[in-house]
Amino acid sequence: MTETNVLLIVSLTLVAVAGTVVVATGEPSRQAVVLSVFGLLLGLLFVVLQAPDVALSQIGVGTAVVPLMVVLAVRKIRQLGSRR
Amino acid sequence: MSLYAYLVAGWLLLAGFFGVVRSRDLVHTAVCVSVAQSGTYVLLLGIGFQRGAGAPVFAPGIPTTSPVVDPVVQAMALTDIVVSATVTALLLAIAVQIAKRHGTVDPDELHALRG
Amino acid sequence: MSRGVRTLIFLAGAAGLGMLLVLAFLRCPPFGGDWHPYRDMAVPAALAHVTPNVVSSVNFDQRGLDTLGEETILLGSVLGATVLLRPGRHETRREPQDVGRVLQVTRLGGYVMLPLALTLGLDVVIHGHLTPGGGFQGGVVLATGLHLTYVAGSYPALRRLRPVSWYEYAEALGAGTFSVLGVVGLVTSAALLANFLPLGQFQQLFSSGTVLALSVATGCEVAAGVVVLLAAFLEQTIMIDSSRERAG
Amino acid sequence: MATGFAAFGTALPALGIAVPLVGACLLLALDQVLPRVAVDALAAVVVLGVAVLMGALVAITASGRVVSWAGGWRPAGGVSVGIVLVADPFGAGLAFLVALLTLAALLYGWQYFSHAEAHLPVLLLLFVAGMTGFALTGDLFDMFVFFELMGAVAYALTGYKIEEPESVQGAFNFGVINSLGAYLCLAGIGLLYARTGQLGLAQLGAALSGHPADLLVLVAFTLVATGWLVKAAAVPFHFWLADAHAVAPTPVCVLFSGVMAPLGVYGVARVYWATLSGTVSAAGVQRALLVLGVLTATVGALMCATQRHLKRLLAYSTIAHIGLFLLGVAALEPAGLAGSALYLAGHAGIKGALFLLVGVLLSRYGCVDEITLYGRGRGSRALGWLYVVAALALAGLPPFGVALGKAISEESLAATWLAVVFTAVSAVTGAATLRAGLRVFFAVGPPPPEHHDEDVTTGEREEREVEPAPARTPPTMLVAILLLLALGLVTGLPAVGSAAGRAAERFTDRAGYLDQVLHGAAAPAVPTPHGAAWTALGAGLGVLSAALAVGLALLVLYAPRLPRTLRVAGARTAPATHALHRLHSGHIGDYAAWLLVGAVALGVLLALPGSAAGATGVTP
Repeated sequence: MTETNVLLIVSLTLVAVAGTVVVATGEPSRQAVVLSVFGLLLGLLFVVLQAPDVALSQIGVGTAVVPLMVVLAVRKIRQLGSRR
Repeated sequence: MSLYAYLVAGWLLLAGFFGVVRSRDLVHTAVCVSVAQSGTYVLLLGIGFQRGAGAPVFAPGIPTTSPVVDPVVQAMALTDIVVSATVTALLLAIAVQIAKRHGTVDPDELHALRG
Repeated sequence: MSRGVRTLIFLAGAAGLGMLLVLAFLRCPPFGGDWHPYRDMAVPAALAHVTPNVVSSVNFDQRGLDTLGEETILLGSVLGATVLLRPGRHETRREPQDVGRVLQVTRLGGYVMLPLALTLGLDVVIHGHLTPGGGFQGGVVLATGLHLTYVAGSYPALRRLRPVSWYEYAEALGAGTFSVLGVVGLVTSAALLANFLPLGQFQQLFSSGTVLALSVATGCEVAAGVVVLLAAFLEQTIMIDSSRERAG
Repeated sequence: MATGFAAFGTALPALGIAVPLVGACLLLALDQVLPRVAVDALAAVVVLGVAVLMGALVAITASGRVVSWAGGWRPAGGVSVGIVLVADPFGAGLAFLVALLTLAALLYGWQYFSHAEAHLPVLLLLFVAGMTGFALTGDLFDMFVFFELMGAVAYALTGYKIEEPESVQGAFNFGVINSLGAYLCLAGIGLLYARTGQLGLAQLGAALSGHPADLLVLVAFTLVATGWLVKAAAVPFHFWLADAHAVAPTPVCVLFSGVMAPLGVYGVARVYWATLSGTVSAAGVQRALLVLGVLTATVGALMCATQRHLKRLLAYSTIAHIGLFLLGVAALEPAGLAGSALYLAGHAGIKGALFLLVGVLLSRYGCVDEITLYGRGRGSRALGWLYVVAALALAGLPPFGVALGKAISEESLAATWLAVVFTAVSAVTGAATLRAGLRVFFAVGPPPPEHHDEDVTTGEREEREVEPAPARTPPTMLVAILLLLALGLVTGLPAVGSAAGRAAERFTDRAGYLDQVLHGAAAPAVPTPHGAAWTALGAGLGVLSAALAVGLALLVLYAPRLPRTLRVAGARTAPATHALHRLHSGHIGDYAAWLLVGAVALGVLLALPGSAAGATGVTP
């Protein structure tokens, strides 16, 4: 029982900290990396909360697909910026 | 402890808002919107959690009478994740077009819509 | 409004909302408790329809209408993103080059992972009613797996694997199948998305009626949809030359 | 035969969602293969089909609600694991309105709207499915899902004209604010679920009843209402609306202003009556709706009066009218609700027609700026007269539906000062609309001076939606405009008024809703209430606000010829107007900050003790 508590407190804290770091990272290409880590930590929290279905989704979407889109968008915007 | 999960959820929600308010880059804004949404996943799964209960999947060998956590909030969170990913995709696509039309993605420098 | 004023307004609002939220949380049932009335109904309902993964039962059977809406959100957003990322009037397409700087190890890793990821994705899709996962999760794994070839450094190879229009058809087919299965339920059992197929034996692959069918339809739509979505972003970055685009 | 008919009836709500979805998938698969005309025709046939189905649903719901459980999970002992679709006359009527407006939008864009490789009809069909689902579902989380569906498609539609800087910025603002509102709403749904373990509106209502609302329920209602009010664009959640409505393709504007924003008001009313009436304090709800309504109506009217971008002008007038719909609901009784419903339907037709008329100008001159367009529409008198009629109808001229709805709402709020607000806001928005039309089509008054103000958006540099510019207005565009004006006229018929009255009785009958949804009880007949009809006073107030609109418009048009003292008095108000304009900065950070403040204000208004009955003369 206490073991679950420790796991819960640790994973919740990690998620809260990582979320804050994502928001505080102003530079979007670095933010994509932090976002990926945040997605992974959320996935771990969901495993602790006994939600494997949600964890699987979150890890697929939150650590791979969304950060990849962010990276691509940032790269495109950079390309546009470099010619001005 | 009993409040901690909910407080983390509320924190993420407001942190996302904070990011949107202070953002200097629309890509950053879009990502902060998704952080705000992750607060709702934590809230939902926190509400459905039960100590000592297993995942709501009855693998072979697990008796169907054993306690499981709430599957309904998990289904809601799944929908929520899809919504988050798709909204982020749309916002990023729009941000790319804004960069093309305005030559910037800094919200402080966008002046097309005033009054 | 200046940055400072904006932040002050935010802080006032956030303090207020934070307080409201805490007041509400204090009145929630205690975290981790055993009072879950919906769960107490949903679990027997899932077992009655021979679906060991209760989350899949809720998603595709008990609250299937939510998932129909969810898949439509995905369809609409993928379509919306491709519409938004279509080439502008002054933009031209250019031929992409292979990115040469990828390490051999990464490249090899990407190619080795590809079949593994595809197998895993298919497995997750078709066992969604039995084990954690389902159409959505499996679809994402499939689409991500396909993009490992991009990580492996070969965009042209990815493009050969990915004639986008086929994936658009597959996406429409998956989403259409979901809706049509829903309407068939309406015709045969007088309820939209009714579970009208044989339920089968517990823990067997072919069981749980429409849950499996809807999960596979979702998997098809999600895998194809995510591929189309990522394709739109990749096209923008790699293939579309915006240099003649005028700035606003 | 009778059972077959009943089965058909219960299938209708599901078909209203499924038919446009199947149609969209079909169109998506075929639209690269089929010729243009076939794509347009297929989309029109699907929407026409939905309109027929929803029309039938409206007819059936006149004698009671249609309840159908998706998946066949009928309730046992008052609870169920399934999702219920509940069609009552208002829900069905909104679904019907969605189909009619979409039909007009498709007709307007027939063969003309440039949508090569851009799937516009597919997006419109998905949009129809989202709005229909939101109107017909009886489940709170399902409402959220359809809310997001409407949203996702709407962001893409707003940014559709990717070549325009305004368009993409408007879409971004819309997307961020709506999503943030939706997440607050979802947090509220989560809180209600934590308390009750239910998601259906009726199940939630049953679980909550018997105890007065505590802070959890109040906060949850605040968050849910915030979500819906963001969609409705109530002040201070309204900033996105003008940005989005002014830049979306014209046919889409018809749907945005006509139904999408009003669906937010419907959401608040639905959740209140089905779930929370009798639990949360009626005085609090009334106070919140009154404050937000008056604020929304005033800010909308002031912003509308000071626009020169024609589509932005119409968008702000929509905000002003949303404020008036909220005031009608604030009476918290059937008559006010009936008034709001009629007002909403009449407004959808009239505002749609106005948007399309401006769209015709845009297609001809590539510009929607009132000052640049001065006198350029003189060649098309017929369009000019249609515009004037629509502007007067918007101001409340009988016998249009806007006037009937406005009259019924005014009479339900016994307080005189609220009737003054209604008349003033209708007159001001009508005057602004009329002023622009008289300048553009008839060159009334001296040419307005060109002046540049960086806090005002002009509409000088807009992309033509139709290439090349048509030599004359295509008949399909005219038919669409006439169809919408006819809708505005039909909603003013006395029979429609009494039907709305009965519908409102049904809508507010919470016990009946719960009994029918959860226990399959038959719906009792409802009486036709008094007050849902034309009265001499109501018609008189309508004529008054229309006359005031004409007077105000002429006053502004001939302002340079006024005596000096009057002009100085006008100039005194300029700094205040300027400050208001500066608040509408187009900055997404500002909008997000206001969203939070608005949510907190809403919560405080709901929770404060005391009654608002003194101000309204209505005792809830």
